[in-house]
Amino acid sequence: MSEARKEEVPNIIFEARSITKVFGGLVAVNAVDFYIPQGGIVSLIGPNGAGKTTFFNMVSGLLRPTAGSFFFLGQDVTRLVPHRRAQMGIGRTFQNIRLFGTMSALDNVLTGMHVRLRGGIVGSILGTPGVRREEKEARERAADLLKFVGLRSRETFAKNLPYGDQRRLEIARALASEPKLLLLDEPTAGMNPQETARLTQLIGRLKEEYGISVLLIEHEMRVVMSISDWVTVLDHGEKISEGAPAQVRVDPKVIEAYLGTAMTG
Amino acid sequence: MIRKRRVVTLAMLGVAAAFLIVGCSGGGGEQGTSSPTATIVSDLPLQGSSRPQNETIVNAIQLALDQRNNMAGDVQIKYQSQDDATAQAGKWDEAKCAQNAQSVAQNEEIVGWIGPFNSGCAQVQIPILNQAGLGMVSPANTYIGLTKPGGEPDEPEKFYPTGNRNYTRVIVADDKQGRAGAIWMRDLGVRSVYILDDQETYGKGLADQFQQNAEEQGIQVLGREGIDGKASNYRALMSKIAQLNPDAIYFGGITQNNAGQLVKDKVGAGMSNEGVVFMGPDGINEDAFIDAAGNSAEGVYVTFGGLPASELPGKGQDFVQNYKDKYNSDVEAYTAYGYEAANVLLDAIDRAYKADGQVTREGVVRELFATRNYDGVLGTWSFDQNGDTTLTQLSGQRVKSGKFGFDRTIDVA
Amino acid sequence: MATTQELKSRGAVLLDDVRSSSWQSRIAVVITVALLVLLLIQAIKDPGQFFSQLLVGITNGAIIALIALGYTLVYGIIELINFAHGDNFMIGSFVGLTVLSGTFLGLSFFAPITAESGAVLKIFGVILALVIAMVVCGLINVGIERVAYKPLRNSPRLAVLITAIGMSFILQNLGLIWKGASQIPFPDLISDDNVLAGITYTVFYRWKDLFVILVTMPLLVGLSYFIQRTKQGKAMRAVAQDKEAAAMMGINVNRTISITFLLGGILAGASGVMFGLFNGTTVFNLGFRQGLFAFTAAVLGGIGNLTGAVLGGLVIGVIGSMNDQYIGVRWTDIVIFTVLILVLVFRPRGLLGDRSAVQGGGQQ
Amino acid sequence: MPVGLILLALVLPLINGALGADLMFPVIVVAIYVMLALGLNIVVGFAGLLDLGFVAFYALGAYVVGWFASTHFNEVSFAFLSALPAQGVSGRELPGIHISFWLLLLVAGAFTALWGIIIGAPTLRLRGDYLAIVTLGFGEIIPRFFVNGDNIFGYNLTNGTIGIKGIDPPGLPFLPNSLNTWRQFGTLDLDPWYYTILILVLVTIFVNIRLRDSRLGRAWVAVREDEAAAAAMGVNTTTTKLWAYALGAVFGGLAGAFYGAFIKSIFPTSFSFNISVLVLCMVILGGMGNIYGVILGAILLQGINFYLLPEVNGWVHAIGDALESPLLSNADIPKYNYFLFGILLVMMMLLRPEGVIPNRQRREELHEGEEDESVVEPTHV
Repeated sequence: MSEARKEEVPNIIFEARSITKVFGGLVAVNAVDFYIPQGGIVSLIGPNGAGKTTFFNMVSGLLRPTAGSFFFLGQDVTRLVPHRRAQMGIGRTFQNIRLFGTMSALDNVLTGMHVRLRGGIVGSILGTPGVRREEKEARERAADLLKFVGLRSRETFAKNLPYGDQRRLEIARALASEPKLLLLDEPTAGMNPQETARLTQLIGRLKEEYGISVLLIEHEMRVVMSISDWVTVLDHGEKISEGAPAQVRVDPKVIEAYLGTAMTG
Repeated sequence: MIRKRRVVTLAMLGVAAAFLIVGCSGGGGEQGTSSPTATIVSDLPLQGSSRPQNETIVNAIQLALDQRNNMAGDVQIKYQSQDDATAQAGKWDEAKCAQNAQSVAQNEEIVGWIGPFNSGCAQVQIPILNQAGLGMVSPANTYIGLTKPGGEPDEPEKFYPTGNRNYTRVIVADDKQGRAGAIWMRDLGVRSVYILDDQETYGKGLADQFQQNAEEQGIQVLGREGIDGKASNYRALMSKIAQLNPDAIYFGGITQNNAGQLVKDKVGAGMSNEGVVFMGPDGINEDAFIDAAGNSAEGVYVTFGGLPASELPGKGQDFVQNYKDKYNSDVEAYTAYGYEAANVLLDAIDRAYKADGQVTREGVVRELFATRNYDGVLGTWSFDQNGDTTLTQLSGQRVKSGKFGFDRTIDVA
Repeated sequence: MATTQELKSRGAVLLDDVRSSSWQSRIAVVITVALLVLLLIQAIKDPGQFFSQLLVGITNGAIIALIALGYTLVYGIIELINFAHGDNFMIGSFVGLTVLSGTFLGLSFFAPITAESGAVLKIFGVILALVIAMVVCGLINVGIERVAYKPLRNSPRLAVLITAIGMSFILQNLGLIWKGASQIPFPDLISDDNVLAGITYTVFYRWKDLFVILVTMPLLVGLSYFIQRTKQGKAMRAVAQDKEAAAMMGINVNRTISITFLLGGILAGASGVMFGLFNGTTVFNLGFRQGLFAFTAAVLGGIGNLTGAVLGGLVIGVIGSMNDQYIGVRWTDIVIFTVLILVLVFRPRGLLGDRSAVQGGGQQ
Repeated sequence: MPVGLILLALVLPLINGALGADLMFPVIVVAIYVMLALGLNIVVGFAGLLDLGFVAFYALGAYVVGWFASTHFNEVSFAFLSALPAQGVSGRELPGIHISFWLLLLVAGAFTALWGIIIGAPTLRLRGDYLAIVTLGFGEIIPRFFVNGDNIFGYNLTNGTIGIKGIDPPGLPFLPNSLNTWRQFGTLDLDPWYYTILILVLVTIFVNIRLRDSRLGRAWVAVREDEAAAAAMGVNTTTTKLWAYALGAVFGGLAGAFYGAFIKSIFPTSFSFNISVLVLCMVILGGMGNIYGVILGAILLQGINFYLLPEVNGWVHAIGDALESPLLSNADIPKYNYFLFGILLVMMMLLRPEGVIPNRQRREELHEGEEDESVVEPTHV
């Protein structure tokens, strides 16, 4: 099935080849093949403990796979450390929001821009015109990003923001690094239906306005089904199904896997 | 925000000013008495472990002044005691030493300086006071390089940027004490020795001198090692030394650097004090050493860079008695030297005033160096051209029944 | 779904795997082997001396091991380097000294027990000193935990560590106020004579050395029994694994942590008294250096690992004595601190390994 | 930077002169500590790395000046832009290396930065508390090395505990004779010294502020707060921390270099663990991360050390004399200063971890645990 799709979509931005992760004898992810087309929204779903977040952390580089390799923009990135992947254009959010709590919203976004800024130490100390201009532009851009995700309070400490705003700020922070691939780990977790709807819309705009590819982990099936181009289902670390949302929805293996646990969403 | 910052700034300023003003509220002299006045200062570490010793020196200086009714001949004398230790160091501190010297250098009222106690401090102070032309008399510095060649290549010149001398000391320098130790060992029939030091200026300098003299005396030096004064024990070291079968172990160092433990482990390693001589310098000539070493101290040999209170000539005995009467406590090893230093300085001021009609730093230095055949509590002695005492009598003591007992005098002339 | 906790520990394992690359371990192995060969040559040259030093090292190491256990127990359970532990050890030696003197706060309870006392009285005195010091130090440790560490359990790690340094200074200065700045002699209760006299004269092994081993062994056996077999010991292990899970299973986490501190303090007290009787002197600032050596031992063995702490202690003791013999006393400190740094840099899990010291994702 | 304070600092020598006070020396010493505290603030306050061996950089900086501006290496004779005449007091050619102090400041900064990197590079991946221990280890090894360094395979590198003496004054040899104090930096008039350290302190403050507000400053906070998230945002956590370490080391080194030249003698025993802790106390008391707080902390603690404790000692003695209590009249209060600092550390952490003048961010961070205590605390306790 996957072979067929590869032919359909020649522009692959990210590819995982038989990724395996073992934690002290426990196989968390088992020989998963996977890829994301340029500009696509791909969802990773599966019941609790399926290995989604583990897979995610391997993609962003926080974990390293036991076997297998990752390719990003045609380059092997398996052995690259997280910040190098971020430089190459992989941005992410976290399931349990990990903002820099005691930084203002704006500073959080500016930190996200870290890799795209050039200001060196000497320049910063001397306050060279180049650095100043760059700082000024960065601030403007950060403000724009905050506006884009719909956040008004710039100077509030991130930890003091309401929950939904924190989620959006995390996305803004990830966007600030100008990713080509954005990894969203359960972005709607804990949100009410209105917030969820707004966020879903936002994710859609990412693709349209910025041309960013998205890898999404989501429990909320309505979100997954409405915006995904492609859905991959993991269970017990194995890929049990993939395909267009409509296809996956009716796959008996998927239904079985979800019936075994509590079907969320 | 800006306003708040300003408040903070002001508060900081206030606090800083408060501290600084508290700090400088002392000092300052009055003028206008009929007889000429002059001020002398002492500079000793008055905090930490050497405080008891140095308080007796301050007492001794005060005693000397009281006995003269605060007069050096016709000159009225004021006395200030300075502390060159800091709380954070718990001992002398080079910054405090420099600060004291710097501050005194600018105060023209002050014409004489008694101190410092530590040779390291003297290294810092002499160059500063040399530029100020202030005469110094130290009761306790024994590092050779302060006055004569024998330390480092460009010593002592580097301490005297003006090229003139201003520093004297009433204690004999390390070369003599090291030599005394070697002579004593030779007399005891020692043929081989292992030398240890505590790696400090005093201990290492002494061990160097001892080593040189021991070789001259034909004693074989089996090894030389610096110890870490804070180690928990020296069993491994002593076990190693025991293998070499030395006749003696010499330790250049002070009690505070674990001398007691060292002796304990020496005896514990099978080298009894009867079989293997243990000798140290006056740095362990204090009861604290015997306390720390316990029974193992029995039979330890100690050299002292002068004579103990009990062996001082008649004047010295009078001083010991006077001190006891006044302060109701016993003198320590360096107390008499503090007293002698004060008297030498006061006599020099007296002579300078008589010769010049006024008291100047220059005159005091000149007269200090002109001290000849001084009949003091330490005996009769002179300053040589380097500012060193001509005394050559040192003493040897041995621990008997938990006490230091005078054993012999050693003349290194 | 992976919890944050899992994520962090997995991250830690991974980063560690990745970074302790093989060339480093190879160099470490080569250097270690070279050093061992050099030692072996010395051993063959002069076996008597070598074995004397080995025994000295083991005895010194046994005391270090007991202190190291205190570090490792506490680190295992709350991941705190209990800086004050070394100073608690010093207090232990002071308490022992006070008990032997028979006088406290000007009240004389019994005549001082000295080298001249009878054998029975000496044994009684030593046991009494050990027991009282163990109790006092245990309680001090628990008290410190309650007052200074517990309120900060959820604060950044930095804050607790700074508090621990503060407590270390407080204890050290209490020692200074209590007994003054100079070294204080312990009564010579145990003979300096050679146990092996009559068997061999080249190896020197004193009754004092034997005493250290005789006290250390039962303590180690007891501790190991406590942790492996008793309910409290099992609770300790559970809390060390995962505080939240342990709490959910009905384990009283706070009490378990207190008991851990109690155990650590007891060991510190025992080693303090032993140190005094063995070396013959004690001093107020003893804890800093001994504590650092012991911490090195704990790290070397693998912090959090009890067997590791004992092994590490012995190794550090032997490194110390071998260094004294073949390199020079004044370099011993530098050598041991270098071992500490090298272990932390190249093998943070220590020889036996347990808890990784390498940074996991985003831990404070 | 408050202009008023700078102005006051500039005219301080005049005020001192007018009052006939003797302030300059203590002020200079305090200023050295302000520099040290600001240097450590970069490491502890900004980047959140606990450095317990900061004194090592102070020592290294001092030894750079000791080595290259004294007669220590007397087997050679080399001078470069030195303020000293080529002939010494004795009229002979000056032995040793004599390089201009101003140049050595740069050398000391670079040298300590290098050491910061050497020490930091392999260790910065360690978790915070382990890093603290490694730095403590280095802080112990380096002074110990200077003590032992009089015999490194027979070579006298550091002159051991006797220390390096007779360090050259900075001096500005191109000035006319009429400005002799500035030409020579003598020991009697301290104004040139004061303005030198003042400039150094101002530069330190300036650099601190600029760094705090820079891209790097944000990265420090990010790494401090959540290393994994920072890495995922593209922050190279290792280099970021390394920079904190190296930059902190630079200011430690500069302070050391100035100190060496100012006191003219260096003794390895002065660089003890206590100094590291004292400087750490300054940073914590004042408020980690807050530049003005740290300055205040340095001034306060040195004030306590130099003035308050000896004063209190005097009072206690007076009370003791009045009550005829030998215990009080012989008390040695300053000896227990680290008792006070120990209590201070514990109290600050328990009650006001953000310091006297808190950094806004740090306050939030340090009180974080309190709010969600119930979440982590086992429920049945």
